[in-house]
Amino acid sequence: MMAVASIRSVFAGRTFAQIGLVWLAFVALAAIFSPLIAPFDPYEIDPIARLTEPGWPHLFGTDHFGRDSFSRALYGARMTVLIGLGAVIVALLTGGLVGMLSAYFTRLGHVLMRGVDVLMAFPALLMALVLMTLLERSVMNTIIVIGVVYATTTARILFGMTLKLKGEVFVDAAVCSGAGHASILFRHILPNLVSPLLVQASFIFAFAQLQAAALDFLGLGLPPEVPSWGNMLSEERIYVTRAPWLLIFPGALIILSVFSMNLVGDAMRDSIDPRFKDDIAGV
Amino acid sequence: MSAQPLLDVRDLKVHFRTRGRTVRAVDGVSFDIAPGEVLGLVGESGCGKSTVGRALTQLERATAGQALFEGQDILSMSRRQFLPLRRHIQMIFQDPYASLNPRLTVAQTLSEPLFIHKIARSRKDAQARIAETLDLVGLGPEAMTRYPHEFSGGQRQRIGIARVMILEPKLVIADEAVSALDVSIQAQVLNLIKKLQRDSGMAMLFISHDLGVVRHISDRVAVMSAGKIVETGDKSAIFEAPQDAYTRRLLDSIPRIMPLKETS
Amino acid sequence: MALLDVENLEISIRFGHELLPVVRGVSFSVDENETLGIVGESGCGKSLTALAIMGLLEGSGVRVTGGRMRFGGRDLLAMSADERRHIMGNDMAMIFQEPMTSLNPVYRVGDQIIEALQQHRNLSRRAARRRAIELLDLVRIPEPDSRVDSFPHQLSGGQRQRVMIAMALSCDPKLLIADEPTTALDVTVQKEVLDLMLDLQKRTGTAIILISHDLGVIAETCNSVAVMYWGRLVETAPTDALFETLAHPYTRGLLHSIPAIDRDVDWLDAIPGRVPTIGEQIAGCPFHPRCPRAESRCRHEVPQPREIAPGHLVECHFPYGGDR
Amino acid sequence: MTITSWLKTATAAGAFLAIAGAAQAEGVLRYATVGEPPTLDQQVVTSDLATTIAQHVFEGLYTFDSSNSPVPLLAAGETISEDGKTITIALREGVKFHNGQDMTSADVVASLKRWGEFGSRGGLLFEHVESVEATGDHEIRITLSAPFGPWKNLMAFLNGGPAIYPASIVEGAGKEPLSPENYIGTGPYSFNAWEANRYVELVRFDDYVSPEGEADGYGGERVAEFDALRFIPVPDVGTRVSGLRAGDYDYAESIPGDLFAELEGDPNVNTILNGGPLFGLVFMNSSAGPLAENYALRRAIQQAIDKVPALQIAIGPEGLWRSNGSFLPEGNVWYTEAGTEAFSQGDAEGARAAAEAAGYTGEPIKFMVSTNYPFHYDTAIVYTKQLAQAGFNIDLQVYDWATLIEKRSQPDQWDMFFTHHGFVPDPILISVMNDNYPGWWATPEKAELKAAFTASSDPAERVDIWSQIQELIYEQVPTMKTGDVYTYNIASPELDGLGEATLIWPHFWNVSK
Amino acid sequence: MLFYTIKRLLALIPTLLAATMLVFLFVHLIPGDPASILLGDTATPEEVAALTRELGLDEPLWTQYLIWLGNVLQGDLGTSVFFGTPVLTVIADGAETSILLATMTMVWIVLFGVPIGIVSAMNKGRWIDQITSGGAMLFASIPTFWLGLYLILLFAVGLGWLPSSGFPSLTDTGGVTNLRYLILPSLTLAAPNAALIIRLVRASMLDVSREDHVRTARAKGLRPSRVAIRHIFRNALISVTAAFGFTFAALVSEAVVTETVFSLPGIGRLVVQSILRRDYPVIQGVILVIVVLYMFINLLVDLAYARLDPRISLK
Repeated sequence: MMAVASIRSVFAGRTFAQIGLVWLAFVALAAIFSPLIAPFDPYEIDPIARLTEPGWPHLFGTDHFGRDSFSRALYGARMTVLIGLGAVIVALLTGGLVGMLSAYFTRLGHVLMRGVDVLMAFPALLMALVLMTLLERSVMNTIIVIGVVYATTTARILFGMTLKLKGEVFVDAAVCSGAGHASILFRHILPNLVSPLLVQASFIFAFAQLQAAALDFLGLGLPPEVPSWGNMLSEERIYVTRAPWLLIFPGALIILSVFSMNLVGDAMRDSIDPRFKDDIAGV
Repeated sequence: MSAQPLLDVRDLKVHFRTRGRTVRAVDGVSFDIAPGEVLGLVGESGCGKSTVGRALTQLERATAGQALFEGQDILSMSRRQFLPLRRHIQMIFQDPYASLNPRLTVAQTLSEPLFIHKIARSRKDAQARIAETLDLVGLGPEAMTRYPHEFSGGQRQRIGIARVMILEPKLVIADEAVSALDVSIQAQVLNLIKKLQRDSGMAMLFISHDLGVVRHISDRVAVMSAGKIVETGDKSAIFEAPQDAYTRRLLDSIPRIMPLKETS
Repeated sequence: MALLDVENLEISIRFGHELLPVVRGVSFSVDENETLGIVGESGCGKSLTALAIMGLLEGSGVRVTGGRMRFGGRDLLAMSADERRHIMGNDMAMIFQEPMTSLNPVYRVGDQIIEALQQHRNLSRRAARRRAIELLDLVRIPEPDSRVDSFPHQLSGGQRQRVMIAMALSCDPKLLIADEPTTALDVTVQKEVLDLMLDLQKRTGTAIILISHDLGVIAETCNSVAVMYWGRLVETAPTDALFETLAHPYTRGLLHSIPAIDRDVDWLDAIPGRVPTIGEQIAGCPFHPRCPRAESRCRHEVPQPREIAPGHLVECHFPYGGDR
Repeated sequence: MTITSWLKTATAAGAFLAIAGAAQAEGVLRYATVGEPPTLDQQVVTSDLATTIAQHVFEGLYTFDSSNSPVPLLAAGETISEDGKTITIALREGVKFHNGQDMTSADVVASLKRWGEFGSRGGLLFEHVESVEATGDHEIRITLSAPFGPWKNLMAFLNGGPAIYPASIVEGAGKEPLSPENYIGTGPYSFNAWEANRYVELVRFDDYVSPEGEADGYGGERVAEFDALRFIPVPDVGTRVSGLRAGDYDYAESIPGDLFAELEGDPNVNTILNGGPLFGLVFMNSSAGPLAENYALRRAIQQAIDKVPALQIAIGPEGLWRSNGSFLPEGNVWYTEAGTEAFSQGDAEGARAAAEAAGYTGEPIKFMVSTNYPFHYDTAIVYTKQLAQAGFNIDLQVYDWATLIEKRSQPDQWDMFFTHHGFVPDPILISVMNDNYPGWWATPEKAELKAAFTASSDPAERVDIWSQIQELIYEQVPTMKTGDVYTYNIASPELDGLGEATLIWPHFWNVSK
Repeated sequence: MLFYTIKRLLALIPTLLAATMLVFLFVHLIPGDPASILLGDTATPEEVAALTRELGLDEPLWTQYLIWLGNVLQGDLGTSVFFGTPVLTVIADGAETSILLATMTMVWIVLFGVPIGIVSAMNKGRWIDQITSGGAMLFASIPTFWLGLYLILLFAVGLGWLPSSGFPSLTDTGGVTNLRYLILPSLTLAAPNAALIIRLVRASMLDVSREDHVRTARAKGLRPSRVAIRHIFRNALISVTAAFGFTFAALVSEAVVTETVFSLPGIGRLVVQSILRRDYPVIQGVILVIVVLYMFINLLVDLAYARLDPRISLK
C-alpha cells in the first residue's frame, strides 16, 4: 500500500516519466513473453527472405540472414532487461558493499577506496574493452564487465552516502542502545539508502544499455548471434542505406528505453532525500 | 549527596586531529554526579560540552582521563566491554527529527534496546513494555506502528525519551534535549524529563546552552568555556552569586523580561 | 502616516492545487525610530510576513493573496518588479537568521557590500570601497581595512552578522527587517549584535521590524510587540503594556513556558497540546484547543481584534485583564 | 532571423566548407584500406593489404599478366637447361632503385637468398634450390636439385614473394621485417611516409624505368600518374562507403556484397570486381580431437552442408559468388572437377547416418570463427545450423581474429576453424598444401602426391596431379572449401584507367584522376 | 598552492603504480600473442617461438613488468610490436587528433551546455526548460555510434557540407581548414556530454538558488539576471567544475567509439586497433598515458575547485 502510494507520488504530474514507465513496462512484458509473442524464431535463417522491407508478416523487416527483426527485437528486450538488471546487481553488490564497508570501517576504507580510486582512473569503456578481450564474449561476461565498470562509481557514491548517514544522530542513538556493527549497517543505514540506490540503479540500468551497445559496436560485447538491440545495430550497420529499417528500429528501441529509464530515474531522484541528490550523477 | 558518586570524571581530554592540527575540544574536565542528581553542563557553542557527553557514551574516544561509573573506568573499555554498561548510561539527543531512524516504526525503535540487552524475552513481553513506556512519556499505544515522520517535534522527542527510559538507566545524558523545540513544547518536555527523573531516581547530565533551562532542571551546574570547566557549584550559587567572570558575563547577556507583574 | 502600513495581509502557500492561507488578516504599522517585535513559535508565519514586506516571496510558491502594504505612502503590491527592486536594499533592507549561509561564500565581504552600494548609489568602486570600510567600522568590526578583503568563512558568526548589518545599512534604509538575527548566535554575541542594532537605530532613525521567537530578545529591544499564532496576530501592544497585561492567553502561556533565569520554579506552566499544522481546520478561535479560558463561544466564533487599551489590540473573546 | 535567411546562411556556410574540402591536392590518390598492413616487406609478409600497397614500391623478377601467366618484370628473360635444373635469368639493365643505385645481379642474388631462407613462401622454392649466383652484372643462375615446376609462379607472386631489394639492405637481414626507412625498391612509386594510424604515403618515383610492352595485367608498361598515393586505414566498412560517396576517398576496398546493387546504381560510385576470387576454408584438426584421423566423420560433416544458402547470406547477390568446388576458378588452367561431387550435398539425413557409421556419438565439435570478417561469421552461423540439423553437436566459438590465430596453433583448442584464402596462381601456394599450417594435414598420400606435383615441370602433368590432390582433399577433408567469393572495390568515377576488374590486388600505375 | 600541488602529485605515485600494475596484468592476460599475428598465416610454431623470444615475451610476467616499468620511468614506453616504432611516437601521432577532438568537443560542451543550462534553470518548469532538459536527456540516451552514423549520412553523404571521416594533420595540405574534418566527430562526442553539463548546470543552479545567500543578493535589489549569473551560476560553477574530471573520462570512453566511426587517427581508435592486434606495448602505453592524464586533469579540477571556492584552503 505504502509503496504504491509513494510510486504514485513520485510520478504525479510527470507526464513524460509516466510515459517512460509505461514504455519500460512494455519492454518488461516483451522480455517475459517474447517466446509467446514473437511471430518467428529469432534465430531462423532464411536466405530467400533476406533484407525484406517492413510489412506483413515481418513487421520490422528482415536482416541479412533473413531473420525476422521484430522477433529479434522482442528477444532483444530480454537482453536489455538482463544486462540492465545484471549490471545493476553486480554493481550494487560489489561496489555497494565496498562503498558501505569502506565508509563504515574507516581503516578498511582507506585501503579499499584507494583501490577504487585506481580503478576510477580507467575510463569506463576502456576498462570494459580490455576486460572483454580478456574474457570471452558471452552474456554473462558482458554483464559482469559492465557491472564492474559501474561498481567503482557505485562504491564512491555509497561511500559518500554511508559517510553522511554514519554521522546521523539516529546512528549515534543506535550505538547508545548497544547496536552492533551489522545491525547498524544493515538495519539502520541500509534501509535509508534504498531509495537513492534505486535511483542509482535506474541510471546504471540506462547507461549499461549504451555501454553494451558500444561494446557490441566494437565487436567486443555480447556474442554476435545473441539477439540484442546493440547487436542488431552493430551487425546490420552497413545496411544503413540499403535497408534503413535495420538501424532505425533497434536504434529507436535503445533510445526510447534509455530515455525512459533516465526519465524514471530523474523523477525518482527528485523525490529522494535531498542530501543524497548530489551523490548520484545520472544524466 | 552520597559519598560514592555514580559517575566520577577525572581530567577528561578529547582532542581531534584534523588536517594536521590538534583541536582540544575537551581539555581536562573533571566533575562528578551522585546517584539521582542532575548536573547541568552549560556553555556556549563550541565550548566542548557536547563532546563530554559523547565521550561518556563512547561515541567519541577520549584522549586521556578517566570516567568511573560505579567505580569502573568506562573510557578505557572496549566497545564490547562497554556494551553491558550502555543499558545504564543512556543519551537523549538534541534533534528529535534526526535521532529517530525514519525507516523504523516506533515499536521497532523501542524494541531494539530491549532485545540487545535481553530485557524482553518475547515479542509480547516487549510489546507490553513499549506500551507502558509510551504511556509514561504521554503517548498512546497506537503510536507503536507509526513512523517518526507522522509525529510532531514534541512527540518525537517523547519517543526519544521513551527509548532511553525503557532501559531504566542509572545515568541519562541529555544533550541539548529541548533546544530544538518551540517554547511551548519545550516546557512540556522539560516537565516530563523532570518528572521522569524524579520518579525513577536516575542521575542526569543535562547539557545545554540555555541558562534558564539549566537552572530549571539542575541540582548543580558546571559552566564550561573553551574545553574547560570554569565554575561548578550548586545552582543557586552559580545563578545568584557567580564567582567566575565568564559566568557573570554569560548571565549578564541574557535578555530579561523586566516588567513582569501578574494580573488575573 | 506610518512608514509601513500593513493591512489585512493574507499570504497563502500552494499545496498541490490548493492555496492554503498561512498568514491571515495581519495588520500592523511601523514608524521611524520605532522597533516592532514580531514574536511567535515556528511556523506561525512571522518570517513569511517579513519576506512579503521585503518582496522576496516571488518564485517560492508562496504569495500574497490579500490585504495591502503601504511603504512611505506607496502601495507595495501595486508596484512593478523594477520599482520594487529599487526599494529593496535601498529604502528597505533585511538581515537574516543564518549569518553562516547568508553571505555568498565565494566573494569577499567587502565586494558584497560594494555590490549593494553600487546597485543603488552611483559610486565609483573606490568610493564604494571606502564606504564599505566605514560601514564595517560602524558595525564595530576590528581592523576594517583588512577585514574588507576577508571571505565570509574567515569571519566568526557574530562578525558575519555584523557584515550583514553593514550591508543592510549601506544605503541608509528607512526600514530594516531583521528576521531572527541572533537566533544562531551565542548569548554573549547576541547581546552585542542587538546593542549594535539599537545603537545604530538611535543614530539613523531607521525603523526596525525584529522577528524572533525569543520573548526576552523582543522585550529588551522593541518599542512594541506583535504576537503571532498560527498565521494570525493575536496580540499587539507597546512592549510595556503587553508584558504588563499579557492579555491573550497564548501570550501569557508563552511567557510562563520559559524557564526563568532568576527564579526557581518547580514546574513550568506549559501550554498543553501542540501548534496546529498549516492545513488543519480549526473552527472558532485557533487557540481554543489549548486555551485554559476557552468556552463554547471560542469554539464557534473567530475572535476579532479588539483594542483593550490605547494601541493594545487582542484577538480574544476572553482576554486577561479584559471585561469578561 | 527568419527560417529562410537562416537556411541561406547555413547553406552558404556549408558551401564554403565544401569548397574548402575540394582544395585537397589533385594529384593524390586516397585509398581507404581495411586497416594497416603489418609491414611492407613483401618477402616476409603475406597480408594482401601489404601487397596492394607494396607492389607500387617493390617489384619481383616476374609478375602475372591478365591470364595469370608469369611474365618478366625485372627479368629480361630466362633460359632453362635441358635437364630443367639450371635456370639462367637475364635482368633488365638501367633499372634504378629509389636510392638512386642501379639494380644489378648482386642485389637480386642477395634478395633471393634472404627470401629463400626467411621469406614466407621462399622455402617452397628453395627446398629445391642448390645455389643462386651472379653470372654477370645483369645475369643470375639458379641451380635446382631437381626440376621444380612452379618456380616461375612462385617468383611472380609478390605476396610473400621475392621482391628485389638493394643488396646493402637485404644482406644480413633476417626474418624480422625491414623497417620503413629501408623500403627501397624499384617500383613506379617510392615509399614516403608511414604515419601510424593515419596513412601510408607513396610518391611518384621520377627515375622509374618501366618494362616495355602494352600493359596487361601486372605486366607491361607502368606509368605513375599521381604525385602520391595515400593508403588511409578506414576499418569501419560503413565509413569507407560513406567516405567514398562523400568524396573523401577515391578508392575503397572490401565492400560487402549486399551493397553491390545499390552502389552500382549510384552514378557517383564505380564498382570494380576482383578477378581472382577468394574462398572460405573450414579447416579440420588432423592432429587432435574427434576429427583427427576420422576421415569418415569429416566426410559426414561435408555431406551435411549445402554451401549455397551460406553464400547467399554471407555474400548476397548471385553474381558475386559461385558455388564452386574446384580450388581454382573456372577458366583457370588449374580448374578441375575432381572430387567436387562431394562439395555441396546438403544431405542432412545421409550425413547423420554416415556420422553414426563413423562412430560419432554426439560429442561436441569445437568450431572457431572470428567476427573480424563478417562473411566468416555469417557462413559459420549457417553451417552450424545445417550441422545441427544433421545431428552434430557444434560448439561455435566466436573470437576476434587475434585470439583465433593464437588458439588455432594449439591442437587441443579446436576441431574446426574458419578462414579464407586469396586467389593464388599456383595451387602449391594454397595453405592446405603446407604441412605446418594449423590443421597439420600431412598424410602419406598427400606427401606422395605433393612430391610428384613439385617435381614435374610439365604443365599438363601438373594439372593432372593437382586434380588428384583435390580429390584427396575431398576424401580426407583436411579443409572444406565454401565457394568462390568475388569481392569488389569501389572507386570514384573520376579515376581513369582502372579497368573493369582487378586481377588480384588493385594497382594504380596507369591510373589517373 | 605550489606546495599543495607537489603534495598532490606525490600522492598520485602509489595510485599510479597500482594502475600500471593493473594495466600490465590486464593487457598480458588477454589471449592471443603478437608474434603469431605479426608473422601471419604461414608461420611455423618455431618461427613464432623465436619471435616471441626476440620480443621478450617469454620472460615471467613480473620480470616483464619490472623491465617495462624501469623503461617507463626513463621515458621509454617500449616499441610497438606492430609498427616497429617507439610507442611514444605512435601515441604522439594519435595525440594531435585526440587533443584537437577533445578541445573542440569541450568548446561545444561549454558553448551549448552552459548557456542552455542557465536558461533552463532560470525558466524552471516553463516550456523552454522542459524542452531543453528533456532534449538534453534524450541526447544523452542516444548511442554515440548511431548518432555519428546518421550525422555522416546527413552532412557528408547527403548535403556534402562536411567530410565524412578521417583527419589529415593540421600540417597537411589544407592547414587549419582541416579542422572541418573534426566538426562532425566533435559534435557527436559533445552531444551526450553537453547534455550532461546542461542538466548539471541546471541542477546546481537550482540547488544554489535555494541557498540563503541568494536571498541576500535579491534583497539588495539586484536584477534577476545579475543574481542568476553573478550569484547563482558563479557558485554552481563549483560543482560543475567537479564534473569536468568526470566528463573527461566519459570523453575518452566515447572517443574510442567516435574515432572508430569516423576513422580518426586518434588515440581512441589506436587502443581498439592495438587490442585487436595485441600490440601490448601500445595498449599499455596508451592506457598509461590516459590514466596519467586523467589523474592530472583531476588534479587540475581540484586546483580549479580551490580557486573557485575560497572555503577550500590549500595550505
